[in-house]
Amino acid sequence: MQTKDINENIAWAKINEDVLRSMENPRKGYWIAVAACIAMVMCAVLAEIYQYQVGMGPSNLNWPHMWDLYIATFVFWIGMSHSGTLLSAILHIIQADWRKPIYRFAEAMTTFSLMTAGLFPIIHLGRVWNMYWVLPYVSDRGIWPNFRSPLIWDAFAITTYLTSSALFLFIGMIPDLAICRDNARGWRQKLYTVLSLGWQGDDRQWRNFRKIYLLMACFLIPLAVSVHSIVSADFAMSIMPGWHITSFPPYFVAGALYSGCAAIITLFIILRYFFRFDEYMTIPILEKTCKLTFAIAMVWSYLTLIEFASVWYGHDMVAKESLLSRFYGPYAPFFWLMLFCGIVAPFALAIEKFRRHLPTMFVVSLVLNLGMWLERWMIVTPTLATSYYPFAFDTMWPSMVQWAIVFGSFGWFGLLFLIFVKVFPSVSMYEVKEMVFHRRHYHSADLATKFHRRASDREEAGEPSTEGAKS
Amino acid sequence: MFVSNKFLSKRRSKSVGQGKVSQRLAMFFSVLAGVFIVAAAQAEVPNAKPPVGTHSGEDVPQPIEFPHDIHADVNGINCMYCHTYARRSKVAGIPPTSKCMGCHSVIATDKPRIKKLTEYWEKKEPPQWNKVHDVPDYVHFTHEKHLKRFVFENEGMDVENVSEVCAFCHGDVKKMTVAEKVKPLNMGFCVRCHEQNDGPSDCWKCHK
Amino acid sequence: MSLKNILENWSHYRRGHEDGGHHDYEHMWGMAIDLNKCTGCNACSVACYAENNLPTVGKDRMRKGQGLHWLRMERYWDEPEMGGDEKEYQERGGSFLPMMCQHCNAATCEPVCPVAATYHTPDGLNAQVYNRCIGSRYCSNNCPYRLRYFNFYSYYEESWPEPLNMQLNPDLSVRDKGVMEKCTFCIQRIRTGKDTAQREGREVKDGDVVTACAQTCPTEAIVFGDLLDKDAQVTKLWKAQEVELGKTKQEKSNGELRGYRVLEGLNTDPCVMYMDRVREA
Amino acid sequence: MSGSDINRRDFLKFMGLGGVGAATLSGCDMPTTVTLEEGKEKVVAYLAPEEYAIPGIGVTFASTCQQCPSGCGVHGRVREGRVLKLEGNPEALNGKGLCQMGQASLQGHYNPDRITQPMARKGGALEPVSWEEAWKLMQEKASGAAKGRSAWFTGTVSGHQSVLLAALNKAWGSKDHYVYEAINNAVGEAVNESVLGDAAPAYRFDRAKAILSFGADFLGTWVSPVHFSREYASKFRSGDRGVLIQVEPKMTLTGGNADLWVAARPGTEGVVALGIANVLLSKNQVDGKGLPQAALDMISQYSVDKVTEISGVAGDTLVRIAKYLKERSPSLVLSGESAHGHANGYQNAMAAMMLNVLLGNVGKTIEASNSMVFGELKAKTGDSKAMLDFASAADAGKYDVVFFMGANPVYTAPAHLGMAEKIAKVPFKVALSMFPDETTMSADLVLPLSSPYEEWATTVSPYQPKEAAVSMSQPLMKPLSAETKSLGDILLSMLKYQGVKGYEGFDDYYAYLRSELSAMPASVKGGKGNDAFWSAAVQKGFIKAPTKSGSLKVSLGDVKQSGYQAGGDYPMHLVPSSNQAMYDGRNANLPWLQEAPDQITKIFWDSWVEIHPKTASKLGVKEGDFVRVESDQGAVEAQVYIYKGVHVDAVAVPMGRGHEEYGRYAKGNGVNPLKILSPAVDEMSGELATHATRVRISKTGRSDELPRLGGSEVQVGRRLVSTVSADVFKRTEGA
Repeated sequence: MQTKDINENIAWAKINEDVLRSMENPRKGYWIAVAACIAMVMCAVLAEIYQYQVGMGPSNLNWPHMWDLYIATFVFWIGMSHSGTLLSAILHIIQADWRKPIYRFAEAMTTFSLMTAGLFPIIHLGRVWNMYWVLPYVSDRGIWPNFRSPLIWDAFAITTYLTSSALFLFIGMIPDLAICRDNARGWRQKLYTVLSLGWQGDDRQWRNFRKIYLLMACFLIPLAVSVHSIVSADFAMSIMPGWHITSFPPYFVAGALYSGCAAIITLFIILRYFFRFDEYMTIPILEKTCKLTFAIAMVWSYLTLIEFASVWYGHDMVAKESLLSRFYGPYAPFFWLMLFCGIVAPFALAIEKFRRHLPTMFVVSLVLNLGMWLERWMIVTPTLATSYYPFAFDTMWPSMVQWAIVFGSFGWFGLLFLIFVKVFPSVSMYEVKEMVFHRRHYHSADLATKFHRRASDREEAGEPSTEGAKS
Repeated sequence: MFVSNKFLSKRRSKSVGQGKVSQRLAMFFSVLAGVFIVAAAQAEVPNAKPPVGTHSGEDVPQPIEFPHDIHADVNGINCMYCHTYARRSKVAGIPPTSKCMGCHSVIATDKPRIKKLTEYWEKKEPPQWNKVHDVPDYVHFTHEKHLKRFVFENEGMDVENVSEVCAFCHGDVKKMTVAEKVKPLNMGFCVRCHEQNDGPSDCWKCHK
Repeated sequence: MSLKNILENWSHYRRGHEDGGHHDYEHMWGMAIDLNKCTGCNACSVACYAENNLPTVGKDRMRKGQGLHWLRMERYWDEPEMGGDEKEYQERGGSFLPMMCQHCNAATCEPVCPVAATYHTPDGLNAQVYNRCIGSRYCSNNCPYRLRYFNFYSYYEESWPEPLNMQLNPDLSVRDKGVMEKCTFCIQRIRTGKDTAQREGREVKDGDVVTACAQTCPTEAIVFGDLLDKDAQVTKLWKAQEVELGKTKQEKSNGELRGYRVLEGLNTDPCVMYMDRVREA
Repeated sequence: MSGSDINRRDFLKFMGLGGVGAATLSGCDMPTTVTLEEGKEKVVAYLAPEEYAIPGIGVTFASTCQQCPSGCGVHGRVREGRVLKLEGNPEALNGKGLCQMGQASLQGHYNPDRITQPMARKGGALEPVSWEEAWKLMQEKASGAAKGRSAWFTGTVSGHQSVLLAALNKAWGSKDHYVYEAINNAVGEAVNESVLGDAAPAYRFDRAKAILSFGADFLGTWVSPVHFSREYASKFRSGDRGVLIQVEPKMTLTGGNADLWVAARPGTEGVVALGIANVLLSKNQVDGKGLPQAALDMISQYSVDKVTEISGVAGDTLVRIAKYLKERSPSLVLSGESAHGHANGYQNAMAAMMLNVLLGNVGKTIEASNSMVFGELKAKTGDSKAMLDFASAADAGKYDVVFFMGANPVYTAPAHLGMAEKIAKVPFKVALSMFPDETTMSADLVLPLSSPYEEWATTVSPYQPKEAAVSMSQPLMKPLSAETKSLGDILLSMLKYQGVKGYEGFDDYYAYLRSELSAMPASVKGGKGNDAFWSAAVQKGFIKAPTKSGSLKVSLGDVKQSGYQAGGDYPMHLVPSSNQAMYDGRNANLPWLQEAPDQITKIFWDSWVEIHPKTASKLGVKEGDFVRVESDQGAVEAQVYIYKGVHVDAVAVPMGRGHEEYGRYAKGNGVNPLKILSPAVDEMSGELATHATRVRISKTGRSDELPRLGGSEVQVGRRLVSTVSADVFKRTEGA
């Protein structure tokens, strides 16, 4: 049974080789995957074109269900985006170095899920062609967006988060891009030459690189938190029962990290399988991720129950009604399914046997994500179904148009990701080397594990951080 | 604009601060529209800052080449003599054919354009003019109110040169034969003028 | 203009309705609806269709909940009869409730609109500017009365086949797909009324402006007017019922007075007062 | 008086649909002129200035609503030659108010399915013809008709049109003018006539302190709803508030507003009345000396228990009603279609009237009506007997020519009458009509009528108890289609064709009307000159006419009730209910009314079957299920609406939908319950017994979401509509 995070005897050349190999001559499977994704995207595109021409009607949205899957899925994707930040920024700062082999694709995930999420608020607009009106640009008419509206805050938050996370991803890749540059031919070489910004790997560069990277990490963490808090404000700022809940910001953030980690597990397994990254994305690392996920899952579950409790013991009868309607109303089956996926399923992660079994983990991670998506849907829709005004009580089921667009969004995400893994190194070579170096430097596994705890008790150990190691 | 001056300022007349800002913005916008400064022509209208902005309208063909210049300029006929509804209604109105015939049954009857007109009159059908100054249908412009503000309730203003006020939005029609559009007539154009002559800034004044 | 307001009057603006929404309004249009007189005949609703260019959307879309009816006549059954088997029949008849935009002074729809297409006018009206609306539908989600309706299709395409379209009211625009719309208290009539008054060089007086629903109501259950006009009938009614703007709970000298505002506990501060339905026993 | 035609059309393009086009563009955001088109639209001036008309400013003209027989006065807002909106005429009987049918009548005027030119049947199908051809046909077929072999079949007609019509009939030597209204008060009128000697007495809602109504939907469809609503609200409901008790098998709009709604087994209303009388006499010490002995004997037979057993109305309810009636004097007892539409309908009405006599309401809340002096202008009110008679006459081949106008018997007649076939037996059928309804489409010659807002006419409302008025109709705008003619004009031309003396002088109906008004006595003119009088009449919208005050006798006929029979294998009663939207089906082509939810059930665009929860659970149906309502005459299928506003033994299906013709909006949505009525008539008056049909209900298995507006039917604890007791109301606001 494998206990080491990584085999410290890997030759560095091999690391380069393995990673670079993953970027070359795609196999048939890859093209099939690409084709599938494109097909999915086309579904969405067709649906959107239809909706664009006819109006919002075909999506089955109605009075009072003015929002539905679009917004739910939007929140879902925003949530997804928190994984990367978590792994690369938070874990970076607390120096959990097992993150090194897997943070790259997690960051990519962040960027791409944001790019996906950003589409939904636009798609759900009744008059898409006027969407730029939400931007505060100097108009001839001298009118401005309404800065009190959470939707405007969204617009700002998301754009900021997208830019900075993309930047973070890029900066973190520079040393690897340099490696690629040195090994690539043809257009790739040109590309990497431009992107690696003349990286030579000398001390000065490394020092600045570290600084910047650390700064970005510190900047990104509060940003990530604020973004999802703001998204939660879309609901928390309204007066609708079931939306107007104080604990929403932390609740949403927790949910975000949760779904993000689950997604990481999924992609971890996929990449490991297809790119044969067995030596980098090792079972112990997967286990650690799973433990982390489990912890977050428990936090989320706690907050979920808190939400119920606070409504239940509160005095707002209407809020109680809408809560009960979630448990017993027309959407109850999905709600219960959500509770199962979100609260019960993660316990699979607590069992080592499962954690080490890839297929199980794959399935579980998908279940968790389903749960998270359902959670968003169960926040948006039941509230609209029953709120203050009895005459407007109604049940609505989304039409194929909505499903198609939601479905397509996954294709879009997949497509971006597929392109990424072929163009950029999906495992950070230089950081893996650091990791390997560090393991090699202290020959025993338990020492290695000791170092993991060094973040907390550096002084008495008195060792220099391995983070600064030269590659 | 989701809040209007009246909604906010305690007094109907605007506070100093607002005045400053509005001037600053006015300047800012005149810089925006700095390329074309044609405002000089309308100096005669008291207590009014004419709107700035130009537009090169393509010339619209009309069934009869109506010479505004001859009527308004050479013969100095007041605009409101023909566009008689302007002071009473939202639309200025095109003179009924009978009004044209009122004069032209005797004046210049030999001219080709008048002949054409007479044909229409005898066929008992009015000519179909093409609309030159058009705004979208969710914009509800009222001639009446603007004439009130700039002409009838504007002391020092002489009704004789009402054409100067018309010129704010219709350009110097006196100098044209068939009217053509020389002002943008878009929202920016309107808003700037409302800013400077403190007209209402409530959206529902114009959009319903 | 908006930026100026944001810069200069932000605090004032934020204080919004704390003082009951009483900025110096020129008017404060409001209604008083007597549910004792209202028979639920639905004339008001149809009059509204006629006045405000409301499209008819047909059976299927209406059933889907994609219809538009700025003024909807609601009918409720008394709860005990509905719930258990206490009584065999609806012995006390139904409760009818004409529901149009309440023009809240602390409207929940206003702050959430991303492009400020809905805002409060100097007349105390809750305005919806069609050509500014981008259709995010947030306002409708945030309206506790669910009184905002959305153009899910380009309804005008089928609604007014020649020559039905000749009936369209030229004083307000025909809405296209993707915009939110709602009761405007017949803004075009308000405009006309004010213009006429101005033309005749006088103040707007009670009765100059009557909304389509109020005018057509056979039982005169709906009374419309300016709440700032001391001798307007509507003001008198509000006074008589001891209902005031800017309260979340009306404290009354006589608890038996009938006046109330729907869901006023939410501090939306609506401008429409209802008066209890009356039943013998 | 209306704007020029071109101007109107153009203006529309300019403001109406033009608006739509622009609305799709991205606002006026573009700094240049993207949204502002130059030379795309036409402006057309008037040829000569129009009096009154200033472009952009509306003018109102008075006219008369013809959407239902009550004939309310309206003001039409006209702008750029288009009539845009109707309001009630404040000076008329109906006041400023107008019901939804009146509001929607504009859509009748602008209806896309209107008949725009004459049509004649050529080889089976109706084909457009010119008026010349039409007149030629008339000459061949009609004017040649032998004496007495022609007839008119119309809805309610009044004013000078009916004068001309009478003259025309006379010229043809035919006495047969069938006036038919599917929704009528004929039985009630018969009883009034026989008891009070006044068919339409004045009902004083304003004086009544208690109203007991046996299915008279006076807020919805009964006689003159808008007028009644007005009195109901202004007097009856305010101040010293009266109590309204509604006894009926299915909740009507009036029932929905009742303080006490009582579901009686259909047809037993009379029994209930007797029961109440019984209680009044025995418990409440009302002395019955007003009543003949026969009646007293009959009453004494109906003890509370017996009544309960027959009618299913609980004993204490009867007592309660009696108590109200005794305490709240004067009271007013009414009876309407659900009580009249039975074999014993006349007795039911009589029993109700008996209560009025017993309670001494006659002279208090039921007063003698003043009748207008111009007898010939009075409204000829319709009944359904006319249709039955006509059917048999037509069947017997009595006519060569029949003119149809303002009535649609082919649609409203029960299937068992076989109306279509019988009409087919008439060699030449002429339909004067605005719309391609069933009857019109079965005619041989169709003459297009102009809409009430395009023509000159005078109307006399059937119900104007105190002061009488002749209501004017004037064109609010130019006819939409030049081919349509007003009824008056057609009649006039026909008279000329017949060479009837005295009509040559008038070149159109307008001229005729003017001369008629000029001919009115000076008293009416109030000293005005002819022109002044005319313009005053047109301006006001009506002419006050002097009246002769009438008087009431009270001679109560015998009040007897036949026992109640349970219907064997058709256990349920069918209630073909009328509502204010569809009325008798004439409004089914108005989209606004199709989309306006029914006042009680909130269902739109379709028919439904109202069932009581108990019945539903017995049948095992739930809301939205399709059920089959089957009588011995046929069956209809519609979706179920379950509520406690219908009697356990009854199902209610609204009439007015289920058209086979009548334009795009009416055609093919809903079902027509009138088709499955059993052949039964009221024994005394011979009226069609519309509510006497027995049916059985069966599931079809199909089910669908009910086209119904609104979610929850209760307020779920919110204070949306809160209710206070009348005592509180009287304490706070009582007079």
